[in-house]
Amino acid sequence: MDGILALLGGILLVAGTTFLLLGGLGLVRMPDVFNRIQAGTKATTLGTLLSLAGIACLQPAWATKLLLIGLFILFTNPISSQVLARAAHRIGTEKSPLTSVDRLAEDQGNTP
Amino acid sequence: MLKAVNFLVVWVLLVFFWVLLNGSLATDVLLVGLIASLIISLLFSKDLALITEFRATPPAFGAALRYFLYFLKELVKSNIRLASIVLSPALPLNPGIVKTRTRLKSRMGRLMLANSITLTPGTLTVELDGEWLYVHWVTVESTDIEAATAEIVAGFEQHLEVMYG
Amino acid sequence: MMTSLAHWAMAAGFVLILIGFYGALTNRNLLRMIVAFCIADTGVNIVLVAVGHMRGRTAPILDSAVPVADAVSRIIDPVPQALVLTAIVIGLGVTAMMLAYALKLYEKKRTLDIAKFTELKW
Amino acid sequence: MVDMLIYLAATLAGLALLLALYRFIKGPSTADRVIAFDVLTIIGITAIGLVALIEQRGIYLDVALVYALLSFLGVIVIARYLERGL
Amino acid sequence: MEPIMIKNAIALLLLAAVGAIFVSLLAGYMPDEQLNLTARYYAERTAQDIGTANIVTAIVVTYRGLDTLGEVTVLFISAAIVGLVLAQGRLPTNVPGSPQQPRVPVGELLSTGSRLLTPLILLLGIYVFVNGHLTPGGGFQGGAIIASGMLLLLLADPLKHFSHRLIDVIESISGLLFVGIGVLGLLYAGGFLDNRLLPIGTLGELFSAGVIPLIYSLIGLKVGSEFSSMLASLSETEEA
Amino acid sequence: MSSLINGMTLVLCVTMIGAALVAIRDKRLPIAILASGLVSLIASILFLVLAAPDVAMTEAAIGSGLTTFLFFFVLARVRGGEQDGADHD
Repeated sequence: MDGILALLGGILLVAGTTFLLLGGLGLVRMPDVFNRIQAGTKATTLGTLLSLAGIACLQPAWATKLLLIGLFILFTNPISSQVLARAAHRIGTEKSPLTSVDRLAEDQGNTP
Repeated sequence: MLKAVNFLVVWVLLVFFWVLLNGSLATDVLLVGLIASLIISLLFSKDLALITEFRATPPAFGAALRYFLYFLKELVKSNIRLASIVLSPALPLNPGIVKTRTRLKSRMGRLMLANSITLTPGTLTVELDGEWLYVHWVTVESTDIEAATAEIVAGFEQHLEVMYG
Repeated sequence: MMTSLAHWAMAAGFVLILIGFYGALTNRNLLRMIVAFCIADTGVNIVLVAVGHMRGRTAPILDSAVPVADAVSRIIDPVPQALVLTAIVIGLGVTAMMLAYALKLYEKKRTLDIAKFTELKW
Repeated sequence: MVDMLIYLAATLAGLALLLALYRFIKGPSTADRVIAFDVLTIIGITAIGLVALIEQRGIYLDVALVYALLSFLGVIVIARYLERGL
Repeated sequence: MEPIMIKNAIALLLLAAVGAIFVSLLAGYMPDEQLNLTARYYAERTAQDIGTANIVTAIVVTYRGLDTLGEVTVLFISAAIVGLVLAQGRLPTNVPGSPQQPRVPVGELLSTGSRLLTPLILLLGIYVFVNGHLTPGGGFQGGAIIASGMLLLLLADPLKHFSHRLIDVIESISGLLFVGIGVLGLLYAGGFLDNRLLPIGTLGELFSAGVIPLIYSLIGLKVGSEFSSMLASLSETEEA
Repeated sequence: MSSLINGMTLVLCVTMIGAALVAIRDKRLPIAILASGLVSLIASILFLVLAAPDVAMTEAAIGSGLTTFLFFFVLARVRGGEQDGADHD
């Protein structure tokens, strides 16, 4: 029984860090700031949550603290991404030429 | 009256947070936690009035549960979709910022909505202005306001509407 | 020479100190000099903590993982850690003061270039 | 078996760290570097979890809590600076 | 630019000398295999004499308690100097060449989120300094976290005026109580800042280690208010 | 598992020195400050690896947190002076 839980924990840990790696890869490959926020911070959030779950399976006694760290990340990370995206848009950071539409810039009347 | 209820809710939530933080229910831990949370909730219960915007009715709790499950499903699904985009050599992107509309009025509900949209990769809230929600979308499928709203916002909104109104 | 974790960390700390000194000596912008100073500060702290580290031992906090009875054989030296704790806190105080003076100088002269402050030169 | 998985996880996290560092050094804009900083902090949380797991000390997790708070505050301070709201 | 070249060459020469010293230090360094005398004393005696699980805390608060008092004083003085330097004789802010732009308002998401998170951050700070004798952390870290919470308030509502009076009152009261506990230790226990003013209790419980949790809480409040006042005086320089 | 810890230390040291070089070399001041915050952040994980959780927490909360915030507060007040003294090299 204990062995199965530990194995599950290890697999979750590897899955989580795989998402971290994908996030890092997205961070490198994506063409502009907004796409990098998407790929970078979101994938790493899920990755960290999965890793924390894996650690909780390996060490059940730490579960409450890990849950709390997970909740904190789950709540703070989107807020910081949104604030950063807003700031990046406001200062007119260069968007990738692939960008097909930008309703926000149109509504604010400052076509970049 | 409403103020007192609000204050009590904040206090209880903070004590719950404290117990999670300590991971223990010993009397001394609880005592310190009660005092510390009392001081903080005295100072901040006015700012935290938005916590009690949650409608504590049975359908709201059901909606909260469904919302949570739906959120988890979307989180995993969209992460896998994004992973496939990142891994494919051609990088099939069609990014853009679209405009969507939300019906939610409560500040807490709108925050939860924006956070959920942001946490599901592929979509990222850039600006929240009145009822308008500007969302950055990695693969734009439609630039029409109603269609984009149906695609991005509606799934979360139907649950949050029951919870917060 | 037997390399260990402490050696690596100590080397990194020394490199950081050198980088920080180089930056503080070659930059002329006041804020850049303060940044370089902070990096050198971090390097000193790393070296100090690395000196206290011992192979195969754990943090000086007694709990279920480290019972009181075998504390002496299990924990690392706590004294450098207490020193570094003080050093970091005082470091912030010093940095804050340097920043306040930099801000004041900027308000007086509208520049951060150290070469423009000629009053004290001889 | 589980040890092997932990090794693998640590390797993957290290690779992710280096990728994010590449983005941090490359830039090009300040906002890109802020994102890289945020990602590095989040990877740091995982690294702290792994160190705690390897050393078998649950108390190390308190540091991860502080980290979760800091990545948020740091990004917000810098974003407000960038949009000239500070 | 010849002088700069010479300056850089001198700097590099100096760095090479320092680097050589570092290399020789590193080459000659052998990690200890055993704890030295002082560390051994602390490791053996802390649990029974002081009753803290975290030995670093025992050193900071009790064995070297006087140093900590000095440290807090230094912090207080530097916070006061920051305030003093920034408060006196400021120029009019609208200097030609730097047009005064209105501040960008805070978004709704940030203001709602920060209202929700500030109490949690403050509670985390309290947790860190109350549990200073059991877990890593203590007054200085907890104080820094509380100051970060204050910073979040300041960010979310830049126009809200910071209550300097309240911060000053908290700061002085906790400082006075800290010294008062020290003097009480001198009178009723072994010496200045002796923690055996209260029973030591069992190792690992929250109410143990004598007055250490109390002292660390006071240090936390004091340090937190000092850092907050530093942040506030640096951020309010325009309005003053 | 000591080889794992050793490898981790190496990666952390490389990252930290890279960030420190960015902090010294980059022309733009906000990026230099951000990089110095990153140095503190990595240093704090390194402290944890060196079995000093107290120091790690202090460095995370003070070295990486408050110091960086103070720098940005000051930087917002000296807009226009960021490039002063950068005319050489």
